[in-house]
Amino acid sequence: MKRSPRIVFFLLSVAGFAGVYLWGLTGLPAVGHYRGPYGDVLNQVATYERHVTDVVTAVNFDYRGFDTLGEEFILFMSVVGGTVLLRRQREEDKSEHRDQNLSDKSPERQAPEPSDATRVLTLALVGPLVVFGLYIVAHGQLTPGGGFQGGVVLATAPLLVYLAGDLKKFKQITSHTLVEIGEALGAFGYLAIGLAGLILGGAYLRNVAALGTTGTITSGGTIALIDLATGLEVAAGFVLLLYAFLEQTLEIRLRGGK
Amino acid sequence: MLFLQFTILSFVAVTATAVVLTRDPAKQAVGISFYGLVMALMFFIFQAPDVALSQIVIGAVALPLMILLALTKIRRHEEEERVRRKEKKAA
Amino acid sequence: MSFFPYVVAVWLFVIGLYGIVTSRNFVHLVICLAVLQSSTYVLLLSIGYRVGGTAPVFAGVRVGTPAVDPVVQALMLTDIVVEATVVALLLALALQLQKHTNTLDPDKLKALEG
Amino acid sequence: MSALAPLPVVIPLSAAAILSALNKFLSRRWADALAILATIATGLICGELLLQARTQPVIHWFGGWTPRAGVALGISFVIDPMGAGAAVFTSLLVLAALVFSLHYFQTVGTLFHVLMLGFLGAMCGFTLTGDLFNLFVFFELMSASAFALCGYKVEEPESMQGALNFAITNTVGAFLVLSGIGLLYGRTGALNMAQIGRTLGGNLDGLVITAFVFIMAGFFIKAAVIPFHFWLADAHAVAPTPVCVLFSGIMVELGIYAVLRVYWTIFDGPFAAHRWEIRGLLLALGSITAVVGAVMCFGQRHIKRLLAFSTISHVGLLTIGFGLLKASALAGVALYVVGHGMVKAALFLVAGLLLHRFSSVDELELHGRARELRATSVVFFAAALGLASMPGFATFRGESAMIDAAGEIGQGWVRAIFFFSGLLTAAAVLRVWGRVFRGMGKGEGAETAGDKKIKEDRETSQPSHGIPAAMFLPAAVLVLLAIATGLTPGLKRAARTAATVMQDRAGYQARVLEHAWVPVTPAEEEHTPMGKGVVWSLATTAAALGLAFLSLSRYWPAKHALVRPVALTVRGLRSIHSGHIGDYVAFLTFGVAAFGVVLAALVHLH
Repeated sequence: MKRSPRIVFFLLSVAGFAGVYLWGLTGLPAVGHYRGPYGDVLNQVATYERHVTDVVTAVNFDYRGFDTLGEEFILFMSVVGGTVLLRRQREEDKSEHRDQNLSDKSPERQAPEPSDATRVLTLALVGPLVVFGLYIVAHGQLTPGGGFQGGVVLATAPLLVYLAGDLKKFKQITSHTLVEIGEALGAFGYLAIGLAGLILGGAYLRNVAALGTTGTITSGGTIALIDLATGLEVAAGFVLLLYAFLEQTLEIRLRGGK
Repeated sequence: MLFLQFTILSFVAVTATAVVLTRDPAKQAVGISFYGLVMALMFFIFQAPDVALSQIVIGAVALPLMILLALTKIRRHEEEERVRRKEKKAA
Repeated sequence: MSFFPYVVAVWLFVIGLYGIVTSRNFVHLVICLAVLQSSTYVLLLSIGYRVGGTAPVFAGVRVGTPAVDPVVQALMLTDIVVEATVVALLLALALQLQKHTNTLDPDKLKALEG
Repeated sequence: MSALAPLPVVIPLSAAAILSALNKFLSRRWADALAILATIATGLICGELLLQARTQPVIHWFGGWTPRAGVALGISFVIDPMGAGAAVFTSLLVLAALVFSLHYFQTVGTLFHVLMLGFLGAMCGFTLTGDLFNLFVFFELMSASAFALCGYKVEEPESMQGALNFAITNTVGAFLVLSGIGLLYGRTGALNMAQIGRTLGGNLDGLVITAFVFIMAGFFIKAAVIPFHFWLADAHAVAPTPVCVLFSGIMVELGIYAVLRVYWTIFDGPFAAHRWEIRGLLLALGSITAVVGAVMCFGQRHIKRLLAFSTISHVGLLTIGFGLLKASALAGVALYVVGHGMVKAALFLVAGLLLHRFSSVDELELHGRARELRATSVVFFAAALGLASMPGFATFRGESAMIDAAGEIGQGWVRAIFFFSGLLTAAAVLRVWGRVFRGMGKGEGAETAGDKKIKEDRETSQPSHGIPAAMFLPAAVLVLLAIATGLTPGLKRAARTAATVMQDRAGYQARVLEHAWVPVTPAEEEHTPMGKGVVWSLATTAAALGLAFLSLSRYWPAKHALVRPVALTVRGLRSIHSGHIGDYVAFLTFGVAAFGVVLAALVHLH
């Protein structure tokens, strides 16, 4: 279709679509009047049954833990997929030799060197960021946040090193093989905790560890363990994902920015 | 429904529209980061702190970052292509 | 008035679709897809909301206090991960496309006709 | 509760995680072995589950969260014969694809295997789950692996465009499904399919209709039903061969499976008084899909794209089978999926062989070049006959079951659709066979109606003159299996039993929510006279052969005045398949809107 007929056709269709959708929505209870029962039952029982205070975490890692397992593997597969899709090809290596000549001629393509002040400041942020990330991971079952949120925060720490312009360090920190193993370990850990439940408790992902005292970071039984595995998987996964994109831009800057 | 909720929802709708109608992806990356923050605020207001935290780290940081990195590469490639064509012409 | 969040959900879906259909740049299109996805956030969020309810975190709050639905929030967490991963994959594809065709405009791609 | 139930997901995903961790240390040979072993183990466990499910569906509550007072707290796998059968078949096709790719992709280490295993785990979870949101999660896991697999050949711009079109349309579909799930959750406060079905009961209103339309449309995108089908041809044309095998052989069919599962557990109650409308709508959708797919199929010269359009046509037939809303038709759908999956997989594998051997999958370019590949020629020919539903193949059993069921409720006209679809798709494949393996007709240089060639790079590193056994055997075995399943006595009866279980909503709810022991009653042995079906099907095969030879002969009336309108229609159809994502999403929006408006109007009028 040409551009304008397409837009006209779409606008007519989308009017019908919106009509159908709105019609369906009129059948819902008014906003603010959630009627349950699923969420209400869980709000009642989760704290007693699982010794956790954050019910969302209990839902994520226990009641509906199998969903989250799937979610972890969605991330896992897309990290693998991203690595596969962004892999370097033979022609690119060839064209890089040409690039080397090119980059001398076009200085505007070199990223500006970060000043020392920026560098120090950015690097100084890395420590608190890591601590913050670990805190969020560890308190998943108690306060908002958990392995996923904390994991992403952790993944941004090596990125700060990159922003500070310390490329060598960045490459060291993101030692690819190690991060890859970490990611797989996190994903496999989740599966293994589930298997432990199957073997010891007869149901996959059954919470078979001691539940501990409500309000402490060891409470929740396997919830805390899964939380850690997720944190590892997500942190490593996002490092790899960001790295795959970075690598596409990195080489040139490495050469140009010296 | 409270005034606060009404306001944040309207703001979400307006920001989303602006993001879609911005045709330059580089500006859009900034827009989507802002949109992520607005969404996170909405999650807080609607009593969903867990989701808000996720939204901040993903929607406002990780996602725009990936977009910016992809755009950097794309720009660089466009430039290289231009230089290469110029060289070809010169030769 | 208590229907308004649903209208916003519909609007986000519609404007996202509009962006995708009219897009002339795959990166722009991917961002529109992310906007479209936020429609599902708003829908789920408003379904599970309860006026006067607290967040489903019972640290310092007595169990039994009216709270919003924790289930939709768990679903949204999954949804957010899906968003991040889909965007990552699509951007990777778009990047490679541009590398080989020097364009990101769907209007200029002709290889898959018929 | 069976401890085996989670393993069809856990085994492939574990293997994927292990392979990814050992990516740098493991040689290719070991990775192959591990992936194949994991796939075989998965298949065997699914087989065992199938045996267990024959007497009583296997239910597994994750985390041990059994329902309380009819409220499901956790996620369940509900493994009935249909679901377990689908999982077994999935494992079989993945195995074939992995064996075929032993010689493939030397460059990327083990990541290809990781993606394949993730795909397998996702598909198994998708077939076994009893939870609506969990279904969405596996849908997305399937997508995440499939997008990357589809765009695997990053050197080709077409690959990237095809994968983008695939990913974008399917992602929009996923959000439609999720919105539908949201609507149902807002109404029922439940995510378990049995519980949703029970809570909804027989109430039908705007919300239920919209949720139905959204969820159906979302899965129909995966299933490539018109007008949601556009991505399929693009994705198939560009994806690596082993991936095409899985896309066409099972992933697309799983879209239909999901629709069936959701319909019979949730929507059958509300629509009980409106079966007539649902039937009409599905039969119409299916017929259009079958006809358009067949016409487009016949007009292709890119072999993979041709096969892709034939898949669309056959999905239309499956939609018709679903739309008949009868157990015997559903049994036919199951048999047809198995037969078609095997035959289509074999055809794609042969296309992959040709690509490996001659670096091309273009029909005209390959003219006569595969003459010396005798055995491959036989396999391709046999598979083409299977596509025409010749008696002896599982496709024939499925097709005749569907047509008989249609006849019983006075919809005998669908036979014409089956005939047309079988005729054109089989003729197209036989034409390829004649041209490529027999050297009939004209080759490159012959005039082709404005057709363009899609260049496709070879997928293997070394050009070779022989054909490795690992590439040939899977295709041959699959064709033999398609015949074996077509001849095994008792299979049709088993399929009918499975179909009855799938459609038994009350039994499903009682089993899931109350732990009730509702034994499966085996279907009765039936003796339908085969005569008419056999004659029709032989006629289809003969006509397809005739049409194929005619199109290769010089009597083909390509320019005749009578053919002009047909040619114009075809050209119009082809111009819609523009490869433009904007068009695709516009049609998708149109499809959802039209589906919703028409269904609402029909229900309202009734």
